[in-house]
Amino acid sequence: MAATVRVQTAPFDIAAELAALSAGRTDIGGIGCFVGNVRDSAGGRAIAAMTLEHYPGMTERALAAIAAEAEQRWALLGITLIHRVGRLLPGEAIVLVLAASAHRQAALDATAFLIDWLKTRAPFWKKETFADGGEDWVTAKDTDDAAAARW
Amino acid sequence: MAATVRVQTAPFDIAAELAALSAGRTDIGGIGCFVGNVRDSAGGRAIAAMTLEHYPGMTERALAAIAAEAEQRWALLGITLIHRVGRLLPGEAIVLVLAASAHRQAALDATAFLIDWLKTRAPFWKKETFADGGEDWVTAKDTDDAAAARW
Amino acid sequence: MSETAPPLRLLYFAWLRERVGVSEETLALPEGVATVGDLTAWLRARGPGYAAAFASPVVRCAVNQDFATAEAPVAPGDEVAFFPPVTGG
Amino acid sequence: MSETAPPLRLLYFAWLRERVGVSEETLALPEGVATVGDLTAWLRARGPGYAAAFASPVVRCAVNQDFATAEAPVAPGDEVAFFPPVTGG
Repeated sequence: MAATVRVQTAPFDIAAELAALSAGRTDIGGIGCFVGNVRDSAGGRAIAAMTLEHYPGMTERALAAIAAEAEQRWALLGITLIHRVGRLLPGEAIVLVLAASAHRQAALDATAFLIDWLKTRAPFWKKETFADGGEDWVTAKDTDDAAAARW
Repeated sequence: MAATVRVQTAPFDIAAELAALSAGRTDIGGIGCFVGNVRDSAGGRAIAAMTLEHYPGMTERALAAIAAEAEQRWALLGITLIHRVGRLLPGEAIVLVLAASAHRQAALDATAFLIDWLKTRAPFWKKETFADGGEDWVTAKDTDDAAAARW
Repeated sequence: MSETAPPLRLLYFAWLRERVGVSEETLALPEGVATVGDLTAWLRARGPGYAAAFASPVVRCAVNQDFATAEAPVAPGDEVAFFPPVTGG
Repeated sequence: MSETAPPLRLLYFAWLRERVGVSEETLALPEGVATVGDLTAWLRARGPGYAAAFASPVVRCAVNQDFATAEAPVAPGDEVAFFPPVTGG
Protein backbone atom coordinates (compact mmCIF):
# COMPACT_ATOMS: atom_id res chain seq x y z
CA MET A 1 0.00 0.00 0.00
CA ALA A 2 1.36 3.40 -0.96
CA ALA A 3 0.93 6.20 1.54
CA THR A 4 0.79 9.77 0.27
CA VAL A 5 2.68 12.08 2.62
CA ARG A 6 3.10 15.76 1.88
CA VAL A 7 4.13 19.04 3.54
CA GLN A 8 3.08 22.14 1.64
CA THR A 9 2.29 25.84 2.00
CA ALA A 10 -0.58 25.73 -0.52
CA PRO A 11 -4.15 24.75 0.44
CA PHE A 12 -5.06 21.13 -0.24
CA ASP A 13 -7.98 19.97 -2.37
CA ILE A 14 -9.85 17.36 -0.35
CA ALA A 15 -11.98 16.17 -3.26
CA ALA A 16 -8.86 15.67 -5.41
CA GLU A 17 -7.11 13.79 -2.58
CA LEU A 18 -10.14 11.53 -2.03
CA ALA A 19 -10.36 10.92 -5.76
CA ALA A 20 -6.64 10.07 -5.94
CA LEU A 21 -6.98 7.66 -3.01
CA SER A 22 -9.91 5.76 -4.50
CA ALA A 23 -9.35 6.21 -8.25
CA GLY A 24 -10.17 3.01 -10.11
CA ARG A 25 -10.61 1.06 -6.88
CA THR A 26 -13.68 -0.99 -6.08
CA ASP A 27 -12.32 -2.76 -2.99
CA ILE A 28 -12.66 0.23 -0.62
CA GLY A 29 -15.66 0.02 1.70
CA GLY A 30 -14.99 3.13 3.73
CA ILE A 31 -12.74 6.16 3.92
CA GLY A 32 -12.18 7.94 7.21
CA CYS A 33 -11.15 11.56 7.03
CA PHE A 34 -10.08 14.30 9.39
CA VAL A 35 -9.58 17.96 8.51
CA GLY A 36 -7.99 20.25 11.09
CA ASN A 37 -8.70 23.97 10.84
CA VAL A 38 -7.17 27.12 12.37
CA ARG A 39 -9.51 28.41 15.09
CA ASP A 40 -10.15 32.08 15.77
CA SER A 41 -9.29 32.02 19.47
CA ALA A 42 -7.11 30.25 22.01
CA GLY A 43 -7.73 30.46 25.74
CA GLY A 44 -10.25 33.24 25.12
CA ARG A 45 -7.72 35.38 23.19
CA ALA A 46 -8.56 36.27 19.58
CA ILE A 47 -6.16 34.89 16.99
CA ALA A 48 -5.17 36.82 13.85
CA ALA A 49 -2.96 34.15 12.30
CA MET A 50 -1.11 30.90 12.90
CA THR A 51 2.41 30.24 11.62
CA LEU A 52 3.59 26.67 11.24
CA GLU A 53 7.26 25.73 11.24
CA HIS A 54 8.60 22.23 10.61
CA TYR A 55 11.80 20.23 10.27
CA PRO A 56 12.20 19.54 6.55
CA GLY A 57 13.38 16.00 5.94
CA MET A 58 12.54 14.70 9.39
CA THR A 59 8.88 15.70 8.93
CA GLU A 60 8.42 13.55 5.84
CA ARG A 61 10.25 10.66 7.56
CA ALA A 62 8.05 11.00 10.65
CA LEU A 63 4.83 11.12 8.61
CA ALA A 64 5.90 8.08 6.59
CA ALA A 65 6.73 6.21 9.83
CA ILE A 66 3.32 7.08 11.31
CA ALA A 67 1.60 5.87 8.12
CA ALA A 68 3.66 2.65 8.21
CA GLU A 69 2.64 2.07 11.83
CA ALA A 70 -1.04 2.46 10.88
CA GLU A 71 -0.57 -0.07 8.07
CA GLN A 72 0.86 -2.53 10.59
CA ARG A 73 -2.15 -2.14 12.86
CA TRP A 74 -5.06 -2.10 10.38
CA ALA A 75 -5.81 -3.63 6.97
CA LEU A 76 -5.66 -0.39 5.00
CA LEU A 77 -5.98 0.24 1.28
CA GLY A 78 -4.63 3.79 1.29
CA ILE A 79 -3.40 6.61 3.53
CA THR A 80 -3.04 10.32 2.81
CA LEU A 81 -1.33 12.71 5.24
CA ILE A 82 -0.99 16.35 4.20
CA HIS A 83 0.18 19.08 6.57
CA ARG A 84 0.45 22.73 5.69
CA VAL A 85 3.20 25.04 6.90
CA GLY A 86 3.72 28.80 6.80
CA ARG A 87 1.23 31.50 7.74
CA LEU A 88 -2.45 30.50 7.93
CA LEU A 89 -5.58 32.45 8.83
CA PRO A 90 -8.50 31.37 11.05
CA GLY A 91 -10.84 29.12 9.10
CA GLU A 92 -8.05 27.72 6.91
CA ALA A 93 -7.39 23.98 6.90
CA ILE A 94 -4.02 22.91 8.35
CA VAL A 95 -4.01 19.16 8.14
CA LEU A 96 -5.72 16.38 6.18
CA VAL A 97 -5.82 12.70 7.14
CA LEU A 98 -7.43 10.04 4.94
CA ALA A 99 -7.50 6.30 5.64
CA ALA A 100 -9.21 3.82 3.32
CA SER A 101 -10.12 0.24 4.16
CA ALA A 102 -12.50 -2.52 3.10
CA HIS A 103 -14.27 -1.98 6.42
CA ARG A 104 -15.42 1.18 8.17
CA GLN A 105 -14.12 0.43 11.64
CA ALA A 106 -10.54 0.07 10.42
CA ALA A 107 -10.86 3.28 8.38
CA LEU A 108 -12.24 5.25 11.34
CA ASP A 109 -9.81 3.86 13.91
CA ALA A 110 -6.82 4.44 11.63
CA THR A 111 -7.94 8.03 10.99
CA ALA A 112 -8.09 8.78 14.73
CA PHE A 113 -4.75 7.03 15.29
CA LEU A 114 -3.04 8.96 12.46
CA ILE A 115 -4.08 12.40 13.71
CA ASP A 116 -3.27 11.50 17.35
CA TRP A 117 0.22 10.33 16.44
CA LEU A 118 0.79 13.14 13.98
CA LYS A 119 0.11 15.62 16.79
CA THR A 120 2.72 14.09 19.08
CA ARG A 121 5.32 12.54 16.77
CA ALA A 122 5.77 14.79 13.76
CA PRO A 123 8.07 17.84 14.03
CA PHE A 124 5.67 20.76 13.52
CA TRP A 125 5.45 23.83 15.73
CA LYS A 126 2.70 26.43 15.78
CA LYS A 127 3.07 30.08 16.65
CA GLU A 128 -0.10 32.05 17.32
CA THR A 129 -0.30 35.73 16.37
CA PHE A 130 -3.00 37.32 18.48
CA ALA A 131 -5.38 40.05 17.37
CA ASP A 132 -3.84 42.32 20.04
CA GLY A 133 -0.48 42.05 18.30
CA GLY A 134 1.18 39.62 20.69
CA GLU A 135 2.47 36.25 19.60
CA ASP A 136 3.43 33.04 21.28
CA TRP A 137 4.42 29.47 20.55
CA VAL A 138 1.67 26.95 21.21
CA THR A 139 2.43 24.71 24.18
CA ALA A 140 2.09 20.94 23.78
CA LYS A 141 -0.99 19.53 25.49
CA ASP A 142 -1.03 16.67 27.98
CA THR A 143 -4.36 15.65 26.42
CA ASP A 144 -2.59 15.12 23.08
CA ASP A 145 -0.03 12.85 24.74
CA ALA A 146 -2.84 10.94 26.44
CA ALA A 147 -4.71 10.60 23.13
CA ALA A 148 -1.60 9.28 21.37
CA ALA A 149 -0.84 6.88 24.21
CA ARG A 150 -4.25 5.18 23.83
CA TRP A 151 -3.07 3.36 20.71
CA MET B 1 -26.80 23.91 15.33
CA ALA B 2 -28.35 23.03 11.99
CA ALA B 3 -27.88 19.49 10.75
CA THR B 4 -27.97 18.86 7.01
CA VAL B 5 -29.78 15.60 6.28
CA ARG B 6 -30.43 14.42 2.75
CA VAL B 7 -31.47 11.32 0.79
CA GLN B 8 -30.71 11.49 -2.91
CA THR B 9 -30.05 9.40 -6.00
CA ALA B 10 -27.37 11.78 -7.35
CA PRO B 11 -23.70 11.57 -6.30
CA PHE B 12 -22.68 13.99 -3.56
CA ASP B 13 -19.88 16.53 -3.80
CA ILE B 14 -17.75 16.15 -0.67
CA ALA B 15 -15.80 19.36 -1.20
CA ALA B 16 -19.04 21.32 -1.58
CA GLU B 17 -20.50 19.72 1.55
CA LEU B 18 -17.34 20.47 3.56
CA ALA B 19 -17.37 24.04 2.27
CA ALA B 20 -21.05 24.45 3.19
CA LEU B 21 -20.40 23.09 6.68
CA SER B 22 -17.50 25.42 7.40
CA ALA B 23 -18.36 28.47 5.23
CA GLY B 24 -17.54 31.69 7.03
CA ARG B 25 -16.79 29.84 10.28
CA THR B 26 -13.58 30.29 12.23
CA ASP B 27 -14.63 28.41 15.37
CA ILE B 28 -14.24 24.91 13.90
CA GLY B 29 -11.07 23.11 14.99
CA GLY B 30 -11.73 19.79 13.31
CA ILE B 31 -14.08 18.04 10.93
CA GLY B 32 -14.48 14.28 11.04
CA CYS B 33 -15.66 12.61 7.88
CA PHE B 34 -16.68 9.17 6.71
CA VAL B 35 -17.39 8.11 3.14
CA GLY B 36 -18.90 4.68 2.52
CA ASN B 37 -18.36 3.09 -0.90
CA VAL B 38 -19.91 0.16 -2.77
CA ARG B 39 -17.45 -2.74 -2.76
CA ASP B 40 -16.92 -5.11 -5.65
CA SER B 41 -17.50 -8.32 -3.72
CA ALA B 42 -19.41 -9.77 -0.79
CA GLY B 43 -18.53 -13.09 0.80
CA GLY B 44 -16.17 -13.81 -2.10
CA ARG B 45 -18.92 -13.29 -4.71
CA ALA B 46 -18.40 -10.53 -7.31
CA ILE B 47 -20.93 -7.71 -7.19
CA ALA B 48 -22.20 -5.98 -10.33
CA ALA B 49 -24.42 -3.41 -8.61
CA MET B 50 -26.09 -2.42 -5.34
CA THR B 51 -29.65 -1.13 -5.15
CA LEU B 52 -30.71 0.91 -2.13
CA GLU B 53 -34.32 1.21 -1.05
CA HIS B 54 -35.53 3.42 1.78
CA TYR B 55 -38.67 4.56 3.61
CA PRO B 56 -39.32 8.12 2.43
CA GLY B 57 -40.39 10.32 5.29
CA MET B 58 -39.23 8.01 8.05
CA THR B 59 -35.66 8.08 6.67
CA GLU B 60 -35.34 11.84 7.02
CA ARG B 61 -36.89 11.69 10.52
CA ALA B 62 -34.51 8.92 11.55
CA LEU B 63 -31.45 10.78 10.21
CA ALA B 64 -32.53 13.98 11.96
CA ALA B 65 -33.04 12.04 15.22
CA ILE B 66 -29.57 10.48 14.93
CA ALA B 67 -28.04 13.91 14.31
CA ALA B 68 -29.95 15.33 17.30
CA GLU B 69 -28.63 12.51 19.49
CA ALA B 70 -25.05 13.29 18.41
CA GLU B 71 -25.61 16.97 19.27
CA GLN B 72 -26.75 15.92 22.75
CA ARG B 73 -23.60 13.89 23.29
CA TRP B 74 -20.89 16.15 21.84
CA ALA B 75 -20.33 19.88 21.45
CA LEU B 76 -20.75 20.00 17.68
CA LEU B 77 -20.75 22.95 15.30
CA GLY B 78 -22.26 21.15 12.32
CA ILE B 79 -23.42 17.75 11.04
CA THR B 80 -24.01 16.55 7.48
CA LEU B 81 -25.63 13.18 6.73
CA ILE B 82 -26.21 12.28 3.08
CA HIS B 83 -27.32 8.84 1.94
CA ARG B 84 -27.81 7.80 -1.65
CA VAL B 85 -30.57 5.47 -2.85
CA GLY B 86 -31.25 3.70 -6.12
CA ARG B 87 -28.80 1.67 -8.21
CA LEU B 88 -25.09 2.17 -7.52
CA LEU B 89 -22.00 0.56 -9.01
CA PRO B 90 -18.88 -0.72 -7.22
CA GLY B 91 -16.59 2.19 -6.39
CA GLU B 92 -19.47 4.66 -6.04
CA ALA B 93 -19.96 6.47 -2.72
CA ILE B 94 -23.17 5.58 -0.85
CA VAL B 95 -23.01 7.62 2.33
CA LEU B 96 -21.34 10.76 3.66
CA VAL B 97 -21.02 11.72 7.32
CA LEU B 98 -19.45 15.01 8.45
CA ALA B 99 -19.18 16.24 12.04
CA ALA B 100 -17.53 19.56 12.95
CA SER B 101 -16.41 20.62 16.40
CA ALA B 102 -14.02 23.01 18.10
CA HIS B 103 -12.01 19.92 19.13
CA ARG B 104 -10.88 16.92 17.15
CA GLN B 105 -11.89 14.20 19.59
CA ALA B 106 -15.54 15.29 19.56
CA ALA B 107 -15.50 15.50 15.76
CA LEU B 108 -13.98 12.01 15.38
CA ASP B 109 -16.16 10.34 18.02
CA ALA B 110 -19.33 11.92 16.62
CA THR B 111 -18.41 10.75 13.11
CA ALA B 112 -18.02 7.14 14.27
CA PHE B 113 -21.24 7.37 16.30
CA LEU B 114 -23.22 8.81 13.38
CA ILE B 115 -22.25 6.07 10.93
CA ASP B 116 -22.75 3.32 13.53
CA TRP B 117 -26.25 4.53 14.39
CA LEU B 118 -27.12 5.26 10.77
CA LYS B 119 -26.34 1.64 9.93
CA THR B 120 -28.72 0.27 12.56
CA ARG B 121 -31.42 2.95 12.98
CA ALA B 122 -32.17 4.44 9.59
CA PRO B 123 -34.57 2.59 7.24
CA PHE B 124 -32.35 1.72 4.28
CA TRP B 125 -32.10 -1.69 2.67
CA LYS B 126 -29.47 -2.90 0.24
CA LYS B 127 -29.93 -5.45 -2.50
CA GLU B 128 -26.82 -6.86 -4.13
CA THR B 129 -26.84 -7.83 -7.79
CA PHE B 130 -24.06 -10.33 -8.37
CA ALA B 131 -21.90 -10.60 -11.46
CA ASP B 132 -23.34 -14.10 -12.01
CA GLY B 133 -26.81 -12.60 -12.37
CA GLY B 134 -28.20 -13.55 -8.97
CA GLU B 135 -29.38 -11.00 -6.48
CA ASP B 136 -30.07 -10.94 -2.79
CA TRP B 137 -30.95 -8.59 0.04
CA VAL B 138 -28.06 -7.83 2.35
CA THR B 139 -28.49 -9.35 5.81
CA ALA B 140 -28.04 -7.13 8.85
CA LYS B 141 -24.77 -7.79 10.69
CA ASP B 142 -24.40 -8.54 14.39
CA THR B 143 -21.17 -6.54 14.27
CA ASP B 144 -23.17 -3.46 13.23
CA ASP B 145 -25.49 -3.89 16.21
CA ALA B 146 -22.48 -4.31 18.48
CA ALA B 147 -20.84 -1.19 17.03
CA ALA B 148 -24.03 0.85 17.53
CA ALA B 149 -24.46 -0.47 21.09
CA ARG B 150 -21.01 0.85 22.12
CA TRP B 151 -22.33 4.39 22.27
CA MET C 1 -65.09 0.60 15.62
CA SER C 2 -67.07 3.17 13.58
CA GLU C 3 -67.34 2.51 9.84
CA THR C 4 -66.19 6.09 9.19
CA ALA C 5 -62.91 5.56 11.07
CA PRO C 6 -59.91 6.37 8.85
CA PRO C 7 -58.17 3.32 7.34
CA LEU C 8 -54.79 1.91 8.23
CA ARG C 9 -52.03 2.56 5.73
CA LEU C 10 -49.70 -0.42 5.44
CA LEU C 11 -46.25 -0.22 3.86
CA TYR C 12 -43.85 -3.05 3.00
CA PHE C 13 -40.15 -2.71 2.21
CA ALA C 14 -37.34 -4.84 0.77
CA TRP C 15 -38.02 -8.59 0.78
CA LEU C 16 -41.27 -8.12 2.73
CA ARG C 17 -42.54 -6.02 -0.16
CA GLU C 18 -41.43 -8.69 -2.64
CA ARG C 19 -43.14 -11.50 -0.70
CA VAL C 20 -46.37 -9.60 -0.01
CA GLY C 21 -46.43 -8.44 -3.62
CA VAL C 22 -47.41 -4.80 -2.98
CA SER C 23 -45.51 -1.88 -1.54
CA GLU C 24 -48.53 -0.22 0.00
CA GLU C 25 -52.21 -0.88 0.80
CA THR C 26 -54.97 0.66 2.90
CA LEU C 27 -57.53 -1.26 4.91
CA ALA C 28 -59.95 -0.73 7.76
CA LEU C 29 -58.51 -1.73 11.13
CA PRO C 30 -59.60 -5.40 11.43
CA GLU C 31 -61.84 -6.50 14.30
CA GLY C 32 -59.84 -7.51 17.34
CA VAL C 33 -56.58 -5.89 16.17
CA ALA C 34 -55.22 -3.51 18.82
CA THR C 35 -51.44 -3.97 18.59
CA VAL C 36 -48.68 -4.53 16.04
CA GLY C 37 -48.60 -8.18 17.15
CA ASP C 38 -52.33 -8.56 16.50
CA LEU C 39 -51.93 -6.98 13.08
CA THR C 40 -49.02 -9.26 12.19
CA ALA C 41 -51.04 -12.35 13.16
CA TRP C 42 -54.02 -11.10 11.13
CA LEU C 43 -51.83 -10.41 8.07
CA ARG C 44 -50.07 -13.79 8.31
CA ALA C 45 -53.46 -15.51 7.86
CA ARG C 46 -54.30 -13.41 4.85
CA GLY C 47 -52.58 -15.47 2.14
CA PRO C 48 -49.42 -17.36 1.20
CA GLY C 49 -47.45 -14.20 0.27
CA TYR C 50 -48.20 -12.64 3.64
CA ALA C 51 -47.53 -15.93 5.43
CA ALA C 52 -44.12 -16.13 3.72
CA ALA C 53 -43.33 -12.49 4.53
CA PHE C 54 -44.28 -12.73 8.19
CA ALA C 55 -42.83 -16.20 8.76
CA SER C 56 -39.46 -14.62 9.45
CA PRO C 57 -38.75 -13.83 13.09
CA VAL C 58 -36.67 -10.79 12.12
CA VAL C 59 -39.52 -8.68 10.70
CA ARG C 60 -39.36 -5.11 12.05
CA CYS C 61 -42.15 -2.56 12.30
CA ALA C 62 -42.66 1.18 12.47
CA VAL C 63 -45.91 2.88 13.49
CA ASN C 64 -46.26 6.42 12.17
CA GLN C 65 -42.55 6.32 11.20
CA ASP C 66 -41.22 5.38 14.64
CA PHE C 67 -39.78 1.93 15.30
CA ALA C 68 -42.39 -0.10 17.21
CA THR C 69 -42.51 -3.45 19.03
CA ALA C 70 -45.23 -6.13 18.85
CA GLU C 71 -46.86 -4.58 21.92
CA ALA C 72 -47.24 -1.13 20.33
CA PRO C 73 -50.88 -0.03 19.85
CA VAL C 74 -52.34 0.32 16.36
CA ALA C 75 -55.27 2.70 15.74
CA PRO C 76 -57.32 3.81 12.73
CA GLY C 77 -55.40 6.30 10.61
CA ASP C 78 -51.99 4.92 11.57
CA GLU C 79 -49.22 4.35 9.03
CA VAL C 80 -47.77 0.92 9.81
CA ALA C 81 -44.65 -0.25 7.97
CA PHE C 82 -43.07 -3.71 7.96
CA PHE C 83 -39.51 -4.36 6.84
CA PRO C 84 -36.37 -6.43 7.45
CA PRO C 85 -33.58 -5.23 9.78
CA VAL C 86 -32.04 -2.16 8.18
CA THR C 87 -28.81 -2.43 6.16
CA GLY C 88 -27.89 1.08 5.07
CA GLY C 89 -24.65 2.99 5.40
CA MET D 1 39.23 13.08 17.67
CA SER D 2 40.90 13.65 14.30
CA GLU D 3 40.88 17.22 12.99
CA THR D 4 39.59 15.93 9.66
CA ALA D 5 36.46 14.38 11.27
CA PRO D 6 33.27 15.75 9.69
CA PRO D 7 31.54 18.48 11.73
CA LEU D 8 28.31 18.25 13.65
CA ARG D 9 25.35 19.97 12.04
CA LEU D 10 23.14 21.60 14.68
CA LEU D 11 19.57 22.72 13.99
CA TYR D 12 17.23 24.73 16.21
CA PHE D 13 13.48 25.10 15.81
CA ALA D 14 10.66 27.27 17.17
CA TRP D 15 11.51 29.12 20.38
CA LEU D 16 14.87 27.36 20.68
CA ARG D 17 15.81 28.90 17.36
CA GLU D 18 14.64 32.31 18.56
CA ARG D 19 16.61 32.08 21.83
CA VAL D 20 19.80 30.68 20.28
CA GLY D 21 19.54 33.26 17.48
CA VAL D 22 20.41 30.96 14.56
CA SER D 23 18.51 28.18 12.86
CA GLU D 24 21.56 26.16 11.94
CA GLU D 25 25.29 25.95 12.63
CA THR D 26 28.13 23.52 12.12
CA LEU D 27 30.93 22.80 14.59
CA ALA D 28 33.52 20.19 15.34
CA LEU D 29 32.39 17.69 17.95
CA PRO D 30 33.65 19.29 21.22
CA GLU D 31 36.14 17.47 23.43
CA GLY D 32 34.41 15.22 25.94
CA VAL D 33 31.03 15.26 24.19
CA ALA D 34 29.77 11.74 23.52
CA THR D 35 26.01 11.99 24.06
CA VAL D 36 23.09 14.36 23.51
CA GLY D 37 23.23 15.18 27.24
CA ASP D 38 26.92 16.09 26.97
CA LEU D 39 26.20 18.27 23.96
CA THR D 40 23.33 20.04 25.71
CA ALA D 41 25.54 20.82 28.72
CA TRP D 42 28.31 22.09 26.43
CA LEU D 43 25.88 24.33 24.50
CA ARG D 44 24.29 25.69 27.69
CA ALA D 45 27.69 27.06 28.73
CA ARG D 46 28.21 28.70 25.35
CA GLY D 47 26.40 31.99 25.95
CA PRO D 48 23.26 33.59 27.38
CA GLY D 49 21.08 32.76 24.33
CA TYR D 50 22.03 29.09 24.56
CA ALA D 51 21.62 29.14 28.33
CA ALA D 52 18.11 30.56 27.92
CA ALA D 53 17.22 28.03 25.22
CA PHE D 54 18.49 25.01 27.13
CA ALA D 55 17.22 26.16 30.54
CA SER D 56 13.83 24.62 29.76
CA PRO D 57 13.37 21.02 30.90
CA VAL D 58 11.10 20.29 27.92
CA VAL D 59 13.75 20.60 25.18
CA ARG D 60 13.53 17.68 22.75
CA CYS D 61 16.23 16.32 20.45
CA ALA D 62 16.59 14.36 17.24
CA VAL D 63 19.82 12.78 16.03
CA ASN D 64 19.92 12.21 12.28
CA GLN D 65 16.17 12.94 12.15
CA ASP D 66 15.14 10.36 14.74
CA PHE D 67 13.89 11.40 18.17
CA ALA D 68 16.72 10.87 20.69
CA THR D 69 17.11 10.93 24.47
CA ALA D 70 19.92 12.54 26.53
CA GLU D 71 21.69 9.18 26.57
CA ALA D 72 21.83 8.88 22.78
CA PRO D 73 25.37 8.92 21.31
CA VAL D 74 26.57 11.85 19.18
CA ALA D 75 29.32 11.36 16.59
CA PRO D 76 31.09 13.52 14.00
CA GLY D 77 28.91 14.04 10.94
CA ASP D 78 25.65 13.74 12.87
CA GLU D 79 22.73 16.10 12.32
CA VAL D 80 21.49 17.05 15.79
CA ALA D 81 18.28 19.08 16.14
CA PHE D 82 16.86 20.71 19.26
CA PHE D 83 13.24 21.85 19.54
CA PRO D 84 10.25 22.18 21.87
CA PRO D 85 7.61 19.44 22.15
CA VAL D 86 5.80 19.26 18.83
CA THR D 87 2.46 21.01 18.32
CA GLY D 88 1.30 20.21 14.79
CA GLY D 89 -1.97 18.85 13.53
